[in-house]
Amino acid sequence: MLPIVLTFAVFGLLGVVLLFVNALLGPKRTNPAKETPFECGSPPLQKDIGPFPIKFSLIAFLFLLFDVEAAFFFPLALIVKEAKGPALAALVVFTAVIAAGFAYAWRKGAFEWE
Amino acid sequence: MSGNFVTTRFNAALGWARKFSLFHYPYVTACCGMEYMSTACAHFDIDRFGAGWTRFSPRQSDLILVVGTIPHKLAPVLKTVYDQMTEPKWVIAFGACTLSGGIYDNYAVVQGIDQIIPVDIYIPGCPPRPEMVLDGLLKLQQKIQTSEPDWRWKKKKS
Amino acid sequence: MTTRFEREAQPESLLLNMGPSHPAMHGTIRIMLELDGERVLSSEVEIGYLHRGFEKTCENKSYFNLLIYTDRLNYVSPLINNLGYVMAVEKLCGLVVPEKAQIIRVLMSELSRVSDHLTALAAMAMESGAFTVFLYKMKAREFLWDVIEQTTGARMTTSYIRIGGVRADLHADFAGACRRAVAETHKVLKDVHGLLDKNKIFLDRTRDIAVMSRADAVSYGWTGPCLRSTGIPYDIRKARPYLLYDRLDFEVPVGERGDNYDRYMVRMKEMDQSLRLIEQCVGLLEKMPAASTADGLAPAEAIRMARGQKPVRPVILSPNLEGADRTVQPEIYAAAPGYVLPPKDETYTTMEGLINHFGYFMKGHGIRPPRGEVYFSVEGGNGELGYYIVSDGTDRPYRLHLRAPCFHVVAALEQLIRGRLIADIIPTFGSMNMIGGELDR
Amino acid sequence: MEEEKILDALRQACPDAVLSAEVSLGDAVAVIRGESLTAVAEFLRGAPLSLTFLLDLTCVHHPGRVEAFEMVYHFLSLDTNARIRIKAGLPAENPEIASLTGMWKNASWLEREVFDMFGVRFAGHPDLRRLLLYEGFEGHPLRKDYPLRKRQPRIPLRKAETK
Repeated sequence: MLPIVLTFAVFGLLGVVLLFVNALLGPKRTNPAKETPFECGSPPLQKDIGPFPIKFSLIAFLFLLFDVEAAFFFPLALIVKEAKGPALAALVVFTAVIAAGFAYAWRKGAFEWE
Repeated sequence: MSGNFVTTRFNAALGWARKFSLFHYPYVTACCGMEYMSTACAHFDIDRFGAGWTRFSPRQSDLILVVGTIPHKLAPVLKTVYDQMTEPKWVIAFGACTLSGGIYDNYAVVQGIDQIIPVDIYIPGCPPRPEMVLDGLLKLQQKIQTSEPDWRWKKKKS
Repeated sequence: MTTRFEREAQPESLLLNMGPSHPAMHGTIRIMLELDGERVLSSEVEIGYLHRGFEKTCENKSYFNLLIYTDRLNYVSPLINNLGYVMAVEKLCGLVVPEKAQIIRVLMSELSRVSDHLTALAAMAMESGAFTVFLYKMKAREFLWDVIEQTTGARMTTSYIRIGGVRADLHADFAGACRRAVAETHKVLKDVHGLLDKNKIFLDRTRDIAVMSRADAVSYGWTGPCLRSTGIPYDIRKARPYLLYDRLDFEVPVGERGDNYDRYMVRMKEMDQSLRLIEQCVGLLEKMPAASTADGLAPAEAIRMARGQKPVRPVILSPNLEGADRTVQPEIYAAAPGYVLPPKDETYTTMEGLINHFGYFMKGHGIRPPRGEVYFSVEGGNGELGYYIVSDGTDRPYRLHLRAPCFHVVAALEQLIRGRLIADIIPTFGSMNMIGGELDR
Repeated sequence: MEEEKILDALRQACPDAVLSAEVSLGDAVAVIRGESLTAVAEFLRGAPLSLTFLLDLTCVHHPGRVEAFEMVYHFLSLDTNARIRIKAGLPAENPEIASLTGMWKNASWLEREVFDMFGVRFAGHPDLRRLLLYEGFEGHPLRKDYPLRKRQPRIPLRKAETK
């Protein structure tokens, strides 16, 4: 059990340290230009950016859903050959649910950009 | 006295870390850009010195490579991009036009970008050969290593 | 002063800058976009961010000195700019250049044209995501620049083609070096054809996007690869042949739909034609009798001998040196004392040579073409590169205007990107091969 | 030669507009009156000559002459490969000429550049503003009376101190 705890501790600590070492070491010098948004060096044309069209958030949700599930498929792919009985059932149900969601989204036209 | 030894070792380590992980912002405008392409590509490969990572946003770059002529119309843009860069930041003036306006001594061109932003390393040449550019980069790395790196905690102390 | 663009923008659309300092904008163009989500409703292109006062500076420089400014116009194919300017002045003065100098000029401008198209397509491919193509093409360009450097002394800003001829003779193994470079470039072109021609991503981003109709292309004054991509086979090297383009055989590749893909494909095919031209020129050069160097000691040998005793035979100058010696010079320079530097050994041994040499560079004396005006154009990397020179008899041009081909091509950008997505701006702008130095002069 | 034919056709078509027309160094050159530019351009674009390509448009400043600004137009025909240079003189004070943006699309930028560099106004141009220089710039640099090194910086320049 110890090696697992050790690795989690070391890498967890490393992650946190690396996150904050920049804030600790970097010299803090600001100026008015640094506060304005970066627009390729020219003065921003619009002070307040208005609301974004909804289709951007739709694409973000779809990506979030299907990308995370794709990540789950990798371990499943390893055991698909020797999966029998309940493992196979879980695998099939998992895939079916995702496929149903995907088909529904496709038919509703969520993937069309216009 | 031991405090002194710790800080010098720490400064050396900090300088070493900063000099070999330079993210550069290629502020390319004119003919030197062609020579910058040769320097950044496979033949002369700027990546061998740790500075190969090209970032096109001042928010993620520590070194701005001002490459090519800077006319007066472009001066405020260069000033804005320089101001928006994260600290600590360095500037390399690449090519004769950035040093002194080069062959364009007329109404349109800024006679040297040190009239706009403070410059660390000047690379002469019109355009400078890729080897000269790499030499300039080495000089900047040496400057980063030897100069006194300023970090926030130290300022509060002194 | 609010621009037309800001006045006409609807309130609810997003205004965004694709500003001068942007990786795909080659650093010198600002596009103010009016967006509805990703779609571009209207835009305004603002240029002039690399205006370096070329035309005003040329009015204060002598004909000889302003050659260096012509290198830095279209800095991707500098030798073609030299050629355009020099031939305009020669047309004004009525100079005729010897045969060998003409061959070298065609050879050098074709090498420069291939490196122009290589850089243009490398930038276009990298900006649409194909970074490997960028590295391959930059490797190919290094081979070509090696050949150019061995001959002219500089990789890019060469000022090699002078008024009346060429600066230096070719070195001994030029043919071999040229053939090796051409072979390497052919290999890289084959790789890039394989990478991009049928690449689904590249096709989706460039096929039928930013289509330019022939009528619009003519109305915008498009010339060069962009005009030929719409199907009009207009090429100055065929329409008004100069140098020996009428004697060399090459085709003019033509696209059919005038979209980004055709602009890419026309430039790729044009590179093959230019490489063919280079091989023909190298063949012509080999048939010419070798440069008859006078018998004498080579410079290095003379120095070694000089340590021992006085040099016994005259020392010959290495052909690459300024002006070359009396025997090689007539092949690469026209015999026009007023307009051409005297050969080096004449300058150091005879009084007239010294006076000629001195007068050539003195303020107010140098090259003084007759009063009058001339317009001469060559086929540059982006199209018709024309020089309009008004001379008032002094040694400085009264007015020098450059007809910049990519000025007219970029003028159509606003129309091409209206109604398209933001991502389409990048390949469209890349396929135009906008060069800041030539656009803003 | 064919340059002669083009010039003769032009002389017949608009006799009062053409002041002089001759072949210089192999190029057909015609000097016309500033007011009749649109008519001449219409004729050149028309059927017989079909010079449908506006190759270039620029201006030359002769401070000494009565007609201080001389506009220079180059036209090209893609099918007959013929070229012609049209020159039109303009007075020194507020030079003004008809704009060709109605007939050619690239005239818009070309004319904006000539306005920027010389101060020649173009009647009928939809959006006549500076093209290459910036708003705060006073004067027109390509005029002969504008000094070469008179710079007008857009932001205050700092004293360059060695860092």
